[in-house]
Amino acid sequence: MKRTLPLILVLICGVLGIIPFLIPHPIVQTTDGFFRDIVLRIIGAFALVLGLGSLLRVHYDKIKRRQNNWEYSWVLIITFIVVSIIGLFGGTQGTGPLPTRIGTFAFDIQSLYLNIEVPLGSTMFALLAFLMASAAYRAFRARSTEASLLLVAAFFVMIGILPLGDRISHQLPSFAQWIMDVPNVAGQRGIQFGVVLGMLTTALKIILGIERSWLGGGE
Amino acid sequence: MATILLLGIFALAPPTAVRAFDTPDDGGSQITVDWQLSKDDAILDGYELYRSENETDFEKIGFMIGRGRNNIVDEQTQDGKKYYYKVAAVKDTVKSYSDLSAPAKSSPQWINRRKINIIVTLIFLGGIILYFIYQARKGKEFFIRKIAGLQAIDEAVGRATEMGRPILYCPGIGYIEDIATIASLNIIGEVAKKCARYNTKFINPHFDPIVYTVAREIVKESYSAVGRPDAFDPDSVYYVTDSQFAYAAAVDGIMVREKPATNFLIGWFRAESLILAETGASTGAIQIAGTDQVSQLPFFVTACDFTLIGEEIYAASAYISKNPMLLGGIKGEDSAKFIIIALLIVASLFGLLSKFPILNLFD
Amino acid sequence: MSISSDPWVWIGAFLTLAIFSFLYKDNPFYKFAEHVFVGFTNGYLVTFTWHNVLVPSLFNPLFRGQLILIIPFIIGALYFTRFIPKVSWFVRIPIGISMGYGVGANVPAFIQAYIIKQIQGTILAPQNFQAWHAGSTGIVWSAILFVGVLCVLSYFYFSREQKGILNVTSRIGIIFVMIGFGAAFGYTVMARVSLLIGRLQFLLGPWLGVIE
Amino acid sequence: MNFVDRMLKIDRRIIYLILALVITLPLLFRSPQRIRVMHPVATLFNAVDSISPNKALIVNFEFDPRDLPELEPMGLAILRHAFHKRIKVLVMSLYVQPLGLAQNALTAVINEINTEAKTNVDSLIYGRDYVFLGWQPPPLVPILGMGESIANVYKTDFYGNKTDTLPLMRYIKNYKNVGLLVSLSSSDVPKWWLEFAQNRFGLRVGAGVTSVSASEFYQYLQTGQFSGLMVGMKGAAEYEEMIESNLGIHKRRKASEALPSITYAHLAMIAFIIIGNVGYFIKRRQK
Repeated sequence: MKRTLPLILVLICGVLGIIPFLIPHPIVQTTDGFFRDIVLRIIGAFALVLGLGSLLRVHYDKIKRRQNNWEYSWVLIITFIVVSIIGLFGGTQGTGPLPTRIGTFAFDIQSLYLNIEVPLGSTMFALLAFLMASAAYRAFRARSTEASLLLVAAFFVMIGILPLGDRISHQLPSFAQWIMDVPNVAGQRGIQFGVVLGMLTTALKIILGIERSWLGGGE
Repeated sequence: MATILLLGIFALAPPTAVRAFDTPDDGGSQITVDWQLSKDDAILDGYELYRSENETDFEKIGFMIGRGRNNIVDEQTQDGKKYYYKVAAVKDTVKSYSDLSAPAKSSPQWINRRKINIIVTLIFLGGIILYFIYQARKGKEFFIRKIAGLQAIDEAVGRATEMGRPILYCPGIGYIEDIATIASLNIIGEVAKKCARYNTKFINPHFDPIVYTVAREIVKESYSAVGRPDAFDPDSVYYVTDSQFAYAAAVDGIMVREKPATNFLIGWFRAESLILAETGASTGAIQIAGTDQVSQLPFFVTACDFTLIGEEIYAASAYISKNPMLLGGIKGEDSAKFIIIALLIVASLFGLLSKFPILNLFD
Repeated sequence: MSISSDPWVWIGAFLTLAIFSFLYKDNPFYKFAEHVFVGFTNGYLVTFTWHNVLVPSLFNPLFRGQLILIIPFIIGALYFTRFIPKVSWFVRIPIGISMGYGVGANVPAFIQAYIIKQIQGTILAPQNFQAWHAGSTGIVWSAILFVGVLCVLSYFYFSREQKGILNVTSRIGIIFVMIGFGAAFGYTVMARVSLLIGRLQFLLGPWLGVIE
Repeated sequence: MNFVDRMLKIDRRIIYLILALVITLPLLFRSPQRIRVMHPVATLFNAVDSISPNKALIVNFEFDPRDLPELEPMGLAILRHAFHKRIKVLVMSLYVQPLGLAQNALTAVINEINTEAKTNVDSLIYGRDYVFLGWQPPPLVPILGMGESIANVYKTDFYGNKTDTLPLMRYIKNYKNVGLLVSLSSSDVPKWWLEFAQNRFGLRVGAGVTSVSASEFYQYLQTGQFSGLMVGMKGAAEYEEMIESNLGIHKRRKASEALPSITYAHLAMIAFIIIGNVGYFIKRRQK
């Protein structure tokens, strides 16, 4: 029961995912629309909240067991609570019951987003430019014919796509564009066939109940 | 103005050969009407569509249809009801009506003929894959060529043993459902067996708690499979953190402190692959990488000594684990690739030599 | 040089420098900023899940009598059994439904978009020669693309040893793969650099007022 | 330790400093760049330009702050182009994080136009000229649902109004009334629009992507699945160039301003790789 019911559900919903693409008949189309609009939408909303639950539990355990850096888990949980309160009661436009402005200093959810999440999110990945620079100096070596071919193609693209390339010679931008349009497409498409066949195999195995790792451990 | 007056006297040429038929491959309640353009099409304002259920009282439906267009779809029909249509050529107030079309009834279809090629591919592909998995389950032996990367793994472990230095195996930041992580777990087993046999120190830091628990079982099993259950050190496989950059910083620390002779970076990676590959290269260790994340492969190819590209990690894990499911899957995909190659060659011959519109088969 | 007087810009600048401090070494400022980030994104998620999803698509219709919604409500609630060890297998029901439909919808979509259409684009036929609007040279590009795709496919063919003809095609195939990776490498350098430029435009502009 | 070893063992923070300088200086001393527009961006510009009057443009904001510098200039340029041509615009996201950026970009362009507009006709009114739909998880619900009925998927818009009360939504019902969807994304989302929406409902799709995942998207341009492609800050700068030269829209061009810094950064990166390799080969020959 614990394994067969989920496997039956995966089979039914899998088939329901496939057929509306192939059968235009209104019976199939309306059930598909109904299933998406009612069932899938509500379950999806709960799935979001579940991810949140497991995150909070991990950090709560961290605090309870005083693992290293546990103090920062407090920072995470407090930020989460404060932002949720401002968001839920302040409303998406800061027009909710909770006042979200002191004089000219507005702290509605949108200003918090623009002035806290944007700096944090974008700087987190701006670090990578520095890391790439040091990797370029210390690690990217033409250690094999493949690696040297890769670096030569990279140099042409890096120069060709910029106005500098156009100034060096009018052919360079077109050559860089040609690298993207022909050899790159051949390489990516060749790899893509294999990857997609792999995904299709996995998809069919999941629907037909051959692949069961998603059931997780336990009986 | 004169020309219009002149034309007014001789009346506009009406559209001809009006045809109405049930729109194919649809869910019903649609009828397509097409016609031959009126001879005066160039100076027309456009066309109007008229519908009736009894050949006499017609009503105009839809908006003015621009000149030069000779078809329109009436989307508000009731299935099974008979409709007659006629089309009027319109110029200012002058209208000239065509003859009646034959009666037409709209009906839904069960099969969308334009999707036949998907159905054929689905049945064909599904059939091949299931055939090979069924064969594999029945224990049929499959041949898979030895992946070049596996040679590199043997040499790398040998090197670490000679130098008496540890081996670091980093499985990436994927979760248990990522195919790359599952493939990496199979390869961990193989590397752990070699470490057990040659008594080389094995270090295996993890990003995801579930993957960590599965890996610990695999490594323990590998040590006992080689007859050295006592040599298994439970601290060699451990969980670090679930934050992307903190994990990369921690693994860098191991590379610098423990100075492993060989680093394995196999699994699901994102932007942190740069940090790992760079530190490993700067410590002079032999590095073997492998991922199916195409965006990270360029960095592994330039920073590591050997890189397993995309599917090669799936083939390596199937080769190592001899698991019938994996072998069946690889064989199924291989035959599908063979068919795609054959199809490309045959279709190109058609495309080049004959007038047959081969590309329309693939719309 | 008109340094900003807006408190928010100063908070943004502090958080930016806190993250950049990771370059020197991992430190309390970086850890603090990283945990604020994770906490914030989840608070933002709760806000909009409630206001844009749960209220308009679940609670309002429920109160207006659309009782059919109770069924998905119960199925969705089963997600929470994951935290109760004894009945944690119930979580497989909602996962099975949503994953089943998602994986199912992928099958025809992958076949059409990634197999049939890609084969169509690779076939040597007159219509494909104009894909790049390059006139007659389009024939040469189509030929190169055709050979490239076949060779790359042969490189990832595992059922035969890479000997004889397969060895030749695999070596050609790896050349195409490496050019593709070189292109990806070049563009990724531009991506990483652009992100850094974006942050410096913030620090130099709105914060320090050095650039307009 | 001879010269080569010392050169290879340079502290990484010196390299960070060099990169920071190489990027900051061009930002301070701005030099105009002549931008040459290539076919992927030109195709997208023409696709947006040729949207028929009674059809709408959907702009799918699918990037979070991480990719803001590359994709926000694209969003601003596309919105300015569409509103300049009086094309009706729907804005939406599949995930929650991009919502703040979508709202920020949309209000910026709307205010820009409304401050210059004199009469009611040429100003942009919410619900008549544009609608911000917000988000509805999971992604398959809007991607497939909008093919049948947009108002049914988004029962309320981002601001909480009931969607079927908005005048624009009365004649923009589903994909049949949508001329083009442009997806600005840092992940596979543009491919989802091809797989599901284009396959099943014939929706025309254009894409603006980060340069990290760029090389993978050209194959869908070659097959004609994408009606145009913008890649990274360079793609954004090209589109900014198109709307300025073709439509005379003169607004701040953040992407174009960054090109000199990108150029010098690329030169620095190439220099790092070459120097690093020279040292590597010298040491290898010594061994």
